[in-house]
Amino acid sequence: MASEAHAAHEETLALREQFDTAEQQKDASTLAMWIFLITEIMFFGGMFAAYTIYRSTYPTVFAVASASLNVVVGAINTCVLLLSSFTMVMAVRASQLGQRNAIIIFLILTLLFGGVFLGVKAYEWNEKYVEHHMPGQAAFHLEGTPLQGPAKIFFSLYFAMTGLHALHMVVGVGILSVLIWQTRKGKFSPEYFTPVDIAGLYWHFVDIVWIFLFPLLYLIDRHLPK
Amino acid sequence: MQIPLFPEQASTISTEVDHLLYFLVAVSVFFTVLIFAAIFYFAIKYRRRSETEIPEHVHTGLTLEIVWTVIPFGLTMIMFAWGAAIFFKESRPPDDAMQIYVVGKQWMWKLQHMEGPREINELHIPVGRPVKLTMTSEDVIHSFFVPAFRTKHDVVPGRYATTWFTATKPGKYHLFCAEYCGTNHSGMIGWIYAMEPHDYQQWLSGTPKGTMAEAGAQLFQDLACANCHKEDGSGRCPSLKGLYGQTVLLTGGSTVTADEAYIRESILNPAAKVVSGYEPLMPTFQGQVTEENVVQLIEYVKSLASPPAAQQTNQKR
Amino acid sequence: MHEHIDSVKTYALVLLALLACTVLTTLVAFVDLGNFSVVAALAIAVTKMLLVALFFMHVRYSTVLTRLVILGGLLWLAILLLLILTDFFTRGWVGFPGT
Amino acid sequence: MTTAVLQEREHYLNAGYGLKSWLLTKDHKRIAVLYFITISIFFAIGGFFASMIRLELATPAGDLVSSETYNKLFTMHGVIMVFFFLIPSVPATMGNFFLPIMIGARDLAFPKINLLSWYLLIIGGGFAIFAMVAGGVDTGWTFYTPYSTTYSNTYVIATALGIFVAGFSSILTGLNFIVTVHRMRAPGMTWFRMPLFVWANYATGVIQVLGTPVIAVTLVLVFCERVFHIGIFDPALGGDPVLFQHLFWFYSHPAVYIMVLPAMGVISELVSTFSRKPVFGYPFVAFSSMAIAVIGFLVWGHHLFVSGQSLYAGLVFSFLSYFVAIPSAVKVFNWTATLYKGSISYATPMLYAFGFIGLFTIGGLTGLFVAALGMDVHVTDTYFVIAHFHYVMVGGTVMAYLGGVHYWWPKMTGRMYPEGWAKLSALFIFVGFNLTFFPQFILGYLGMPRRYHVYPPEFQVLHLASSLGATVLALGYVLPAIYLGWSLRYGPIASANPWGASGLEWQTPSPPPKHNFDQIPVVTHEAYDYTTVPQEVLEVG
Repeated sequence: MASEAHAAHEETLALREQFDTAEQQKDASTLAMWIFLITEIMFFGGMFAAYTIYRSTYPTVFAVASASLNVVVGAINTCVLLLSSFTMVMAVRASQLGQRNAIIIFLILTLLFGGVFLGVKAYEWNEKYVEHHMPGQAAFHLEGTPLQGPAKIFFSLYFAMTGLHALHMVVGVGILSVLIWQTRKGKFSPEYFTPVDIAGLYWHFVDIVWIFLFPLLYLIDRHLPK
Repeated sequence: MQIPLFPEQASTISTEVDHLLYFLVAVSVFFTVLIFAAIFYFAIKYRRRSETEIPEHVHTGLTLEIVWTVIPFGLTMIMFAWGAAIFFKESRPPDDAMQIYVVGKQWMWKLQHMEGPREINELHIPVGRPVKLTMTSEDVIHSFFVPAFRTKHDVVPGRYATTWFTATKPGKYHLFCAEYCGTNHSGMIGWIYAMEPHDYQQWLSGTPKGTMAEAGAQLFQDLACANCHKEDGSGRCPSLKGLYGQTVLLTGGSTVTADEAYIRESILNPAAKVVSGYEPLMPTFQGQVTEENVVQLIEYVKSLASPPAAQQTNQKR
Repeated sequence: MHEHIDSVKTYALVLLALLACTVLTTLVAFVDLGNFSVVAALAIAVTKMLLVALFFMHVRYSTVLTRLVILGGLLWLAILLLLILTDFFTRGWVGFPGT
Repeated sequence: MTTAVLQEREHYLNAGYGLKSWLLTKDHKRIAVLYFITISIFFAIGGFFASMIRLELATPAGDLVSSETYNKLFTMHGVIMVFFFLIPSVPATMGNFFLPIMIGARDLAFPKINLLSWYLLIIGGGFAIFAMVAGGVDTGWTFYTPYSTTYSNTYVIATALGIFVAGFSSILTGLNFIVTVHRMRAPGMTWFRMPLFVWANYATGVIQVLGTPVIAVTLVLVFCERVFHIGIFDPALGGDPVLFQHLFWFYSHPAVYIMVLPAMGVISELVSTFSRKPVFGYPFVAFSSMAIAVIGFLVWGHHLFVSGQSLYAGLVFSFLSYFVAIPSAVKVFNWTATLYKGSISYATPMLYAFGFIGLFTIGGLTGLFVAALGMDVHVTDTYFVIAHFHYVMVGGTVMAYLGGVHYWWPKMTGRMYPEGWAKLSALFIFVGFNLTFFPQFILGYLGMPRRYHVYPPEFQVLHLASSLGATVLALGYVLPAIYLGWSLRYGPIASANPWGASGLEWQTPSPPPKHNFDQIPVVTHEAYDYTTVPQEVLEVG
C-alpha cells in the first residue's frame, strides 16, 4: 500500500481517494469527531464559566429562580434523553452486527425520544414565556423587585444553555434522519458504518451536556423553603 | 514646542517604574544587539561561496539549549518579581491617604473632594500626600490614566476601583481616559494640578462650603432612609451607626465586610445581601440616585463610624 | 476497535444505572446538605458522564490518542474555569483600609 | 524546461478550467490559492484603513475624519486584519498547500471540510464587509462590554456574526490539520522527521480547536445581550463586564499564537533551506511550538492587569506569562545558531527570515515589559502596546508570510519572481516598518493612549515619523502585488527545486500534480538532510 499509485483505487463511500485503507479512513473520521466534541466542550465551557461565576456571586437568587423550574418535568426529560442514548448505542450495535432493520428501528426510536425531549423543552419554554420568566420580555415577573437583575442573569443563562443544547438536538435529529434514509438505501455494512458510529458519539455528547445542565439549572438548593 | 522623549516623573511610584524600565531596556538592548550581531556576523562569514557546497552537520548541543533556556528564565523571574513588587505597592493605598471620589461618564471626569469641592476634568491635589481614588463609571468602562504618575486603573461601571499616588512635584499633568469609551474617547481628558500644600489649602478655601458627608446626610433625609434606618436600631432596618468597616452577618449565615462596595450594593440592590434578622423590605434606589449621590451617601455612612460603636459587630439579635 | 461488541445486557444495565442516578440526584437536591449539595450533584453528574462515555461512547475500547484528546478537552475546560476563578475568588483579599 | 513542456504536463492548475473547477474543488492546493486571493483582498482592505488612520494622526487635531469615522477605521482595521487576514494567513494558504505534501499525503484528511472552511471565511467576511458598507462598527476589535452591548449604535451584530462564522472556518482548518498529521503521514514519516513547519501548524491546530469555541460562545452571549437586553455582562443587572474580558482573552490571547506560530514554522523552513543546514536543536524547536500552544492558554489575564481583576489573579497571570516567553526565546536562539557554519544565501526569502528574527526579537522582548505588572500599569492601552503587537504581528507574521510566499512561489505557480524587485521591496518593508512602529514605543511610554482621534500637540513629531514610515511600508507592500502578478505571466519558468531544498514538496514537479505525488514517497531520513539533494539540483539553485 505504501508506494501505491494514487489511482490504485476508485473512490467509494467506504474509501475516499486521499486515504490508503478503510481502517485509516475510519480512524481519521473517529478522531475528527472526538476533536470536534472537545471544541463543543469548550463552546459550552464558556457558558459554564459564566454560570459558575454568577451562581457563586448570587447563590440565593439562583436558588429562588431555579425553584421556578419544573423539577418533575426536567427529571422525566432527562430520562427520555438517556433512553435515546440507549437506543442510539443499540443502533450502533446493530450496525456492527449488520442488522439493517434493527438499525432503522433503533434510529427511529432515538429520533422519537429526541423529538419528545424537544417537545417537552418547547412546553417548558412556553410556560416560562406565559409566566413572564423570560429576560428581555416586557413585565418580567420580578420586575421592580431587588431580585430582578441576578434573576435575569439566571434566566438568560437558562435560555442560552438550554437553547444551544436544543439547537444541538435539532442538528442531531437532522443527522438521524439522514442516517435512517441512508440505512434504508443500504449504505452501511459491518465493514462500513462510520457515519452511524460518529453520529452516535455526537448524540451521546449532547446527552452528557444535558446530564450537567439538569442538576445545575433545575436542582439548586431545592431544600430551601420558598 | 518641545518634543518630549521621556515622560515627567511626578509621583513616588514613577521613579520606581522608570528603574524597572531601565532594567528591561538594558536586557532588551543586550539581547537585540546579540541577535542582530550574530545574524550579521554569521550571514557574512558563512555566506554561500559555491552553489554546490553543503556545510557540515553541526550537532545540537544540549548544554547550549539548557543555557539559553535557563538564563532567560532567570532574567524573566527578576522582571516578574520586580514588576509584582511595584504592583503591590500601587494596589494598596496607605491608610492615611486623602480620599477623592471619581465618576467617569461619556465623556468627562467628575471628581469630588471630601471637603466638598467638585471638579470636572480637573483635579487639584497637594504634593507629598497620598491621594486615594475611589472610582466608578455611570456608563461604559473608562480608565483613569496619569502618565506623569505612571498610574492607570480601569473605571468599571457597577463597582468601585481604587488606585492611589503621591505627587512629588508641583505642576500640571495630563489626565487621559485610557480605555476606549466611544465617540469622544479622545476628548475625555483633563488636567491634574499638583500644588504645594499651602497653595492647595488656599485653593480649597476658595471653593463652596459643605462636605460630602453633609451632602450625604441631606440625601439620607430627602430619600427618607432615616425612617427605617434609625440610629438607635429601633427601625425596621439595621442602624448604620458604626457600620463602616465592620463584619456583617447575613441571612444564610455568610458574612461580609461593610466596605464601599457593600454599601453601594445595598443601596442599589438591597436584596443581594440581607442582614441577618431583617426582612428584605428595602426598595432599590437604582435610577433614583446617581453614582455621585451614592458616594455621598457612603461618605455619610462612613461619618457615622464613631469609635465606640465600631467596637461592636453589627449583628442584631 | 469494533471487534468489541457489547451485549444488550451491558447496555441495559448502564441505562438502568443512569436512570437510577437521575432519580438519586433529584432526591438528593431536596435534602439539606449545605454546600455539599453542589458537590453531590456534580459527583452524580460526573458518574453519569463516565457511564455514557465509557460504555455508550466506547471509550473503554478506544485508542490512547482518543483518550488523550478527551483528557485534553477536560483539562482545557478546567483551565478556563480555574483561572477565571483565581480572579473572582480572590477579589476581596486585598484587605480593608483602616483595619 | 520550456513553456511547451510545462503546458503538456498535467498539474493542479491545468487539471481543470472554469469557475466551477475552482469553486467546487476539493484539491487542497486550489483551496489554498482561493484563500490566498481572499486574504490578499482582506489585507488590502485592512491596509487601506491603516493608511487612513496614519493619515489622520499626522496632525494632532481631528481634521481629516470625524471621531465617529476614526473609531470605525481602527475597529475595522483590527477586525479585518486579525480575523480575516492574520488568523487564516499562513495556515490557510501555505499550510493548506504544503502540509499534506510535506508529510507525503495526497490531500488533507477531509477535502470537503477544507472547502467548507473557505466558504465559511467568505460568508464571515461577507458579514464583516456588510457591516462596513452599511455604516461600520466602532467598538474596537475587542468588543468590550458594556460599550458593545448597550452603548454603541453601530453594526456590532453583523460584525460579531462575521467573526463567529469565520471562527468555525478556523476551527475546521485546525481540525483538518490535526487529523491529517495524525493519520496521513507517508510511510517512514515519523513525528521527528516532519518539517518544523508541520509541527508549527499542528500546534496551531490545537489552539484553534480549543480556543476558538470560547470566543464563539462569548459572541453568542454578546449577541443575546444586545438583541434581548438580558444582562449577562450588564452591570446594571449585576453582571460583570470583566467576565467578558476573561472569556474574550481566553481565546484572543492564544489567537496571537495562532497568528505567529505558523509564521515561526515558515522561518524554520527558510533558515534551514538558505543556510543548507538542519535547524539547530530540531526537537527543541518542535517542542517549543507545542509548549507555546499549551502555555499560551494560561496567560490571558495579563490583558486585565488594570481592569479590576484581583491582585492575586494578576500575580498568577504575570508569573505564567513569563513561561511563554521562554519557548519563543529558544526558537530565536536556535534559528540564529542554525546560521553558524552554514552556507548562507541572500535570496529574498532569507532576507525576510532575517527581518523576522530581528523584529520578532524586539516584539518578544517588549512583551516582557507588558508582562511585568508594575510596568504594564503604565504602558497598557497606550501606543507601547500597539508597537509591541505590531512588531510581533507585522514584523513577525507578515514578514514570515511574505518570506514564505516568495519561497514557495515557484512551487505554487511554476514561475520565479524577479529577485531584484523582491529585494528592494523587502528593504522598503524593513525600513518602513521600523520607522512606523519604533516611535510608537516612545509615544506609548510618554503616555499617548491608544484609540485617540485627537491628541496633545507635543506628540506630533513622533506621530509624523510614524505616518511617514507607514508610507514607505505601504510602498513595500504594493511592490510585491505588482511584480508577483507580473511574474505569473512573464516570470522565468521554475524548476522543481530552485533552492536546493530538502523537503518533500521540492521532490514533486512545479507546480505539483493534482495528487501531489505520482508515487507516495517513502521517507528514510531526517528532515533537512541536504546530503540527499542531488548535485545538479544544487547547481541550478
